[in-house]
Amino acid sequence: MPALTYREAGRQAVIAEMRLDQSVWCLGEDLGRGGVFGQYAGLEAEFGTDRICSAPISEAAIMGAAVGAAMAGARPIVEMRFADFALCAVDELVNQAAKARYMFGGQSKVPLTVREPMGMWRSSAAQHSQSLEAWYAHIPGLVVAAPATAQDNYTLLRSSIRIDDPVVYMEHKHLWDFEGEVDEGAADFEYGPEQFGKAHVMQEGDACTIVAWSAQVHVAMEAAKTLAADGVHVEVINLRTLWPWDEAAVARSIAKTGRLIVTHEAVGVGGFGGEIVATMAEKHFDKLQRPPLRLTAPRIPISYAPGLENQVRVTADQLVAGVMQLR
Amino acid sequence: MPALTYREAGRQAVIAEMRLDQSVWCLGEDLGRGGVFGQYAGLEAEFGTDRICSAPISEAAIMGAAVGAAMAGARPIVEMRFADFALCAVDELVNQAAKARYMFGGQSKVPLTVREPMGMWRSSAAQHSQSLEAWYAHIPGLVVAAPATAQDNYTLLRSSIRIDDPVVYMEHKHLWDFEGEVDEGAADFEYGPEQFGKAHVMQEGDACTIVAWSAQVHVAMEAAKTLAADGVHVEVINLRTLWPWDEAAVARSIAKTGRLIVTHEAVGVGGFGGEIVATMAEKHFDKLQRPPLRLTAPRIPISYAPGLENQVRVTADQLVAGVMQLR
Amino acid sequence: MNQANLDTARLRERRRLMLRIRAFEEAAIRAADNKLVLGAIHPSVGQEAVAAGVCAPLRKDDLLLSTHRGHGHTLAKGADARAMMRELFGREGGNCGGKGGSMHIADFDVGMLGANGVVGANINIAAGAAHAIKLRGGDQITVCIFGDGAVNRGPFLEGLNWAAAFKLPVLFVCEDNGYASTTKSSAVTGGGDLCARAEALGVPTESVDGNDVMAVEETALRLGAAIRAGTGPRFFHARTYRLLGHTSVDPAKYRPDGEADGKWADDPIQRAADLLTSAGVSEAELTADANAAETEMQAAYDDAAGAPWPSVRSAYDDVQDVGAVPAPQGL
Amino acid sequence: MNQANLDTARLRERRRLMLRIRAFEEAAIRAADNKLVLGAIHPSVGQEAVAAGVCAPLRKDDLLLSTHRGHGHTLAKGADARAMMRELFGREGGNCGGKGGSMHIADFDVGMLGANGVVGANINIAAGAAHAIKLRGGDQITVCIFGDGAVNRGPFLEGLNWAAAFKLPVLFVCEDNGYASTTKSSAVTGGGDLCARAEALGVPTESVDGNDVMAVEETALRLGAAIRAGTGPRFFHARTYRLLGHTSVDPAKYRPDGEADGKWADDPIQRAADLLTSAGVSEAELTADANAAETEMQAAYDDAAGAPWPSVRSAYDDVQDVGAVPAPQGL
Ligand SMILES: Cc1ncc(C[n+]2csc(CCOP(=O)(O)OP(=O)(O)O)c2C)c(N)n1
Ligand SMILES: Cc1ncc(C[n+]2csc(CCOP(=O)(O)OP(=O)(O)O)c2C)c(N)n1
Ligand SMILES: [Mg+2]
Ligand SMILES: [Mg+2]
Repeated sequence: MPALTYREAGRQAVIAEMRLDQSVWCLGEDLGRGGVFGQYAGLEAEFGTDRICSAPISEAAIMGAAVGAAMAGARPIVEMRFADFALCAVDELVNQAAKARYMFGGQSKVPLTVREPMGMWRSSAAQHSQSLEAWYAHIPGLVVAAPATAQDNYTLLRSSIRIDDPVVYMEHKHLWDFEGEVDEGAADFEYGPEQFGKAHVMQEGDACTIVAWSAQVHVAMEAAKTLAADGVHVEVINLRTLWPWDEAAVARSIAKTGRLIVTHEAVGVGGFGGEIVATMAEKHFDKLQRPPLRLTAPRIPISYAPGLENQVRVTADQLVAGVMQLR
Repeated sequence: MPALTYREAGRQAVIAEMRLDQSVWCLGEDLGRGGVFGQYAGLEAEFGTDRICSAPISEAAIMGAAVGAAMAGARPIVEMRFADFALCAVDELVNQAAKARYMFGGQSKVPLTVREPMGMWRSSAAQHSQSLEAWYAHIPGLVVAAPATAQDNYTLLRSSIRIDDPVVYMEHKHLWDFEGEVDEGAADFEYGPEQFGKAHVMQEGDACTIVAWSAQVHVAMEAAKTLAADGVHVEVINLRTLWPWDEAAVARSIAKTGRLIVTHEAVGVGGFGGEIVATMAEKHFDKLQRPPLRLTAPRIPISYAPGLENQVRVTADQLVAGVMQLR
Repeated sequence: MNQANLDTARLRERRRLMLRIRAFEEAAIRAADNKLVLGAIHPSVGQEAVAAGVCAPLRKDDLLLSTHRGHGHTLAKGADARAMMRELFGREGGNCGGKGGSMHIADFDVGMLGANGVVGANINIAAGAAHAIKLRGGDQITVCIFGDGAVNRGPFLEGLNWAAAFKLPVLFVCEDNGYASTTKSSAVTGGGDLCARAEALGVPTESVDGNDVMAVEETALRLGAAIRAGTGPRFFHARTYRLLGHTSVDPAKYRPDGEADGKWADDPIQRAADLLTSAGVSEAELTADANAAETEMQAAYDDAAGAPWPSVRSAYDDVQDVGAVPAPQGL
Repeated sequence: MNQANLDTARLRERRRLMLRIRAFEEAAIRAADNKLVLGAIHPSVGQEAVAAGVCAPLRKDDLLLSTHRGHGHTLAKGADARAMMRELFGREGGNCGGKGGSMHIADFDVGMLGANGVVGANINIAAGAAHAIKLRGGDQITVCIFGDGAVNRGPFLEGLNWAAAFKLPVLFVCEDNGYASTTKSSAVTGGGDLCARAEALGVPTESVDGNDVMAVEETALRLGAAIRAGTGPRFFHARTYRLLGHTSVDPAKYRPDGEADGKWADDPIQRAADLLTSAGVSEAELTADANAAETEMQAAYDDAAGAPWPSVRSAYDDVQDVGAVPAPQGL
């Protein structure tokens, strides 16, 4: 299996689906030049300017047009550049894309993949760093993915493009250059809806369950390594998708560990960690031998200066301390 | 104390603050005609068309202009008509209003009250019925209020107008005609920030704690009455505000009851109930004698037909059953 | 049949359609008064010529997007009145299974991709539908109807610019009835010339008397042909008047005294009738047409009133494929 | 001092300002290359005449809103270069305490209410700031600068319409450098005539050579006076060119070969120098001005590089009054 970057894995996923299905179509700003992070490099040359559509700065039009195109038979891949800019197109995503199928009584689906690069990227400050995955998980009609690895980005992106629902697909900006082995040869059905929503256990262990997604998975793995050196073996679950999310995998794990930490880069208050903790407390109360714990960002905006920015990061050290606290 | 409707209490709150402070200013569509729910009736006659600004259909401009005006010394009251339409102005609220003070290092505050009438109102369907309070609670910089009673609407709205932060002020459309006694004579400091964020215990009890806000408080009270007839006395907490929210009041109550139900009209997944349950599970695990329980809407859009619409309502009967389940 | 006969026949047909729209909405208003329709109803009484002139001549595979005031457009595009009435009543057999109601009326089978509860939201969606047509190489056109209030929202600029930049087959129709809810649009619309707004975005325009159904149709056909020929989007400004209130319960007291009364003289249905009378169509024929419309829509009303409610389980259908929540057990 | 002298003096002053802006940004780029500035830097090299001509003549109590490419505007409004440089370095004493960086540069003390990381977002905000002025009865004006890419976002329509509808004291300045990031704006801008867009929204316009600092200033003053007199908003289209890449790390390979080279001949600073030379200002004086700017900005660089980091605790300050979360204990 080749080692690809997270960026390249995403690029290959788009290429594969565009080759298979003429109705797949990318639209976003500066795509002709490869997109702002190079994740569309070379696509215009292969697929032409019709299918790789370089858009005006009009997030509302990009999203809205994609909704209309999806209802008229296309399968758009929308590029929002930074998840923060998608806030210029919330009506289009939440009031339109997410609800059209339902409101119209099933007359039309809205197959749409909305790529929203999210998360902190050194010194990008408050308007270019947000992680708002919890918002989208809250909205009926939407599917939400947050890939952590190159393989995730390949598999989940191919699946998302195939899924007939609007998928909010949140790549993490800090991961573009992360490398990992990618199995591109898996059978087609691997990319179908059936496989979607399954967590990956990145590391098995019995001392504590750590649930994470997106870039925070790597922080959790770092903590796990540190802890393992001390003989404490935690189980790290890469959730991969937030809606649907793999409740069974988390429940299975805490049945074993009796301890639950959920960690994410997003603000803790109203973050998706609350959903996971609450669900486990409601349905698997008896399995929890210790109070569950969220390790998440404080409810403050993200700063520009590195030292201030770091205040919203949950570090591996903090995870280690959290695990020890629950022992 | 006079009995006022929830609508009238809000109207009186605006009038009181506008009389006290020349910089308070209302902007929104159709305000000159009293607003779409009559909550601005007569204000144009008293305050003139400058201070009661009837706006074009431009939610982004309404919100954006309010942000600019707030930074330039005014205290805008923004009317969004339906909370759903505020989704046309999310950049303005979340990227601008919420972050300006922080991003600019405290050079300016953004005193802003954004009224977003929310919730189900018979057969308004998916684009006119949403309850998205959890979204705003997740955003650093924002304050979130969700009044349940006429007194709440008077006190919290006056306070919100005085607070120097952007406040998302979510009245419930179903409550406009609800009447309640309103003490308008309270001393000025009652409306200051200090009093903000305190829950009201609507009914004391020891069998179970039910936390609710907005219209769902009345459903909880109905359930409490039914239960009381059977000798089961639940404690009903009207949270009133979601950020800040009164963690201490909930903790105090579950120390007594050992049982926690959080109920809201919003979708359960990613709803604010998860935050409350998770917080109690993390910090007050030992107080919970039973698993906590959320009684909330399923993750489906809201329908037009009454029978389908009712599927997303959490009824008093369901609350009664929830309480009995935890006994 | 000579040209005059042909035009008379067509005009009579269009009047029949306008009568059907009027009768449909009058029935809907009665139903709302009788608490059989529970959601808001936005009648287009007085504006039927736009619906009839723009939408009736479209091909079935052309696409249409509409507004909260969309019954007329939907009927004119060929949707079934009974299914629509059932939708307004929230009953089984409604176009949207009772999930949408009046503000989300849609009939994808006839290319009607939906009314919209968010003012202006259909503009970008329409541009995208047209984009999909263009990508496929189809020769359909997309028609997008919106009100004069929508021109002050961002999508007006973004959607028209998008359509112009990518030369898309879309006809933007502004149904200008002078009011946005209780507000006179002119009071909050800078510049005031809506055609100038569209022209500045690179979209050629035309403005017509929107109560003259044949003028509307002639213009719509001409613009539609140009669009179908691949010359990019057009903007059609149709000047009309909303004879009733914003919703069926709005007495519209905010209008200057007498304004509406004066406008009834301009009622597009009456204007069509007057022309038909001059062309020799008898009073009896005109009355018969009106009665037929009434009868059809009263039947639709009765049908809807007697129709069953949708199965409560269906509330859980058509949310999404992946991650759909199941209906509760026992439902 | 006669008129010619006066103009020469003013031109020299404006050139000094442009030199300061250029030197500031060159220092910032060096700092970015040296990993001392970590966030993105969007240089306005080649566009300084817009900043100098529009912002320098403003009153201190006039308000200004800017974009991601806002260093020049901010300096020209009177902000302190050292505080700005510290902000770019993320250090204590930066205008925003290190919280904002280049894209959120602001100095409320001189009426500069902020750059913005969201394209076009400042347009509605500026309309609102002007609205507040009007409500108070003040005679300040608000200036809002944005790029040619911003004209395709909704706020362009919504904000200009708002300002026109309420006759607000705001000058909208489109700094048209031909590009939006890597995209040539003309490729995605319907109609193409930006003044026509503004006129259609009811905002009178003027278009000028944005590299001619005195023409810019003359126009800005004239429009500003009309606005201050209460006649409502104006739109100012300043044609210029972005001589460098979109950000300091963008080699701008997407531009046609030679395009940028040709444009250096049009460098507004050089043009000012040529005029000053013809007016008799000596080479030595011109060089001295350039050196002074360099020296000032190198000093700002050195100051910033040596400045302390902001206290980590401050990350928890200025979030909000009500519901602020405390800094962790021991921080
Ligand atoms: C974004 C948004 N803002 C406000 C509303 C509330 N609203 C519904 S219809 C309407 C007036 C629309 O006026 P216009 O576009 O002229 O259409 P008309 O009602 O005259 O047909 C308003 C303000 C809405 N539905 N969507
Ligand atoms: C809403 C939004 N979309 C996209 C971006 C990314 N972006 C930053 S600058 C820029 C180009 C802006 O072009 P223009 O307005 O012409 O200003 P210029 O950079 O030329 O000064 C883009 C697309 C953004 N910041 N905000
Ligand atoms: Mg109208
Ligand atoms: Mg530009």
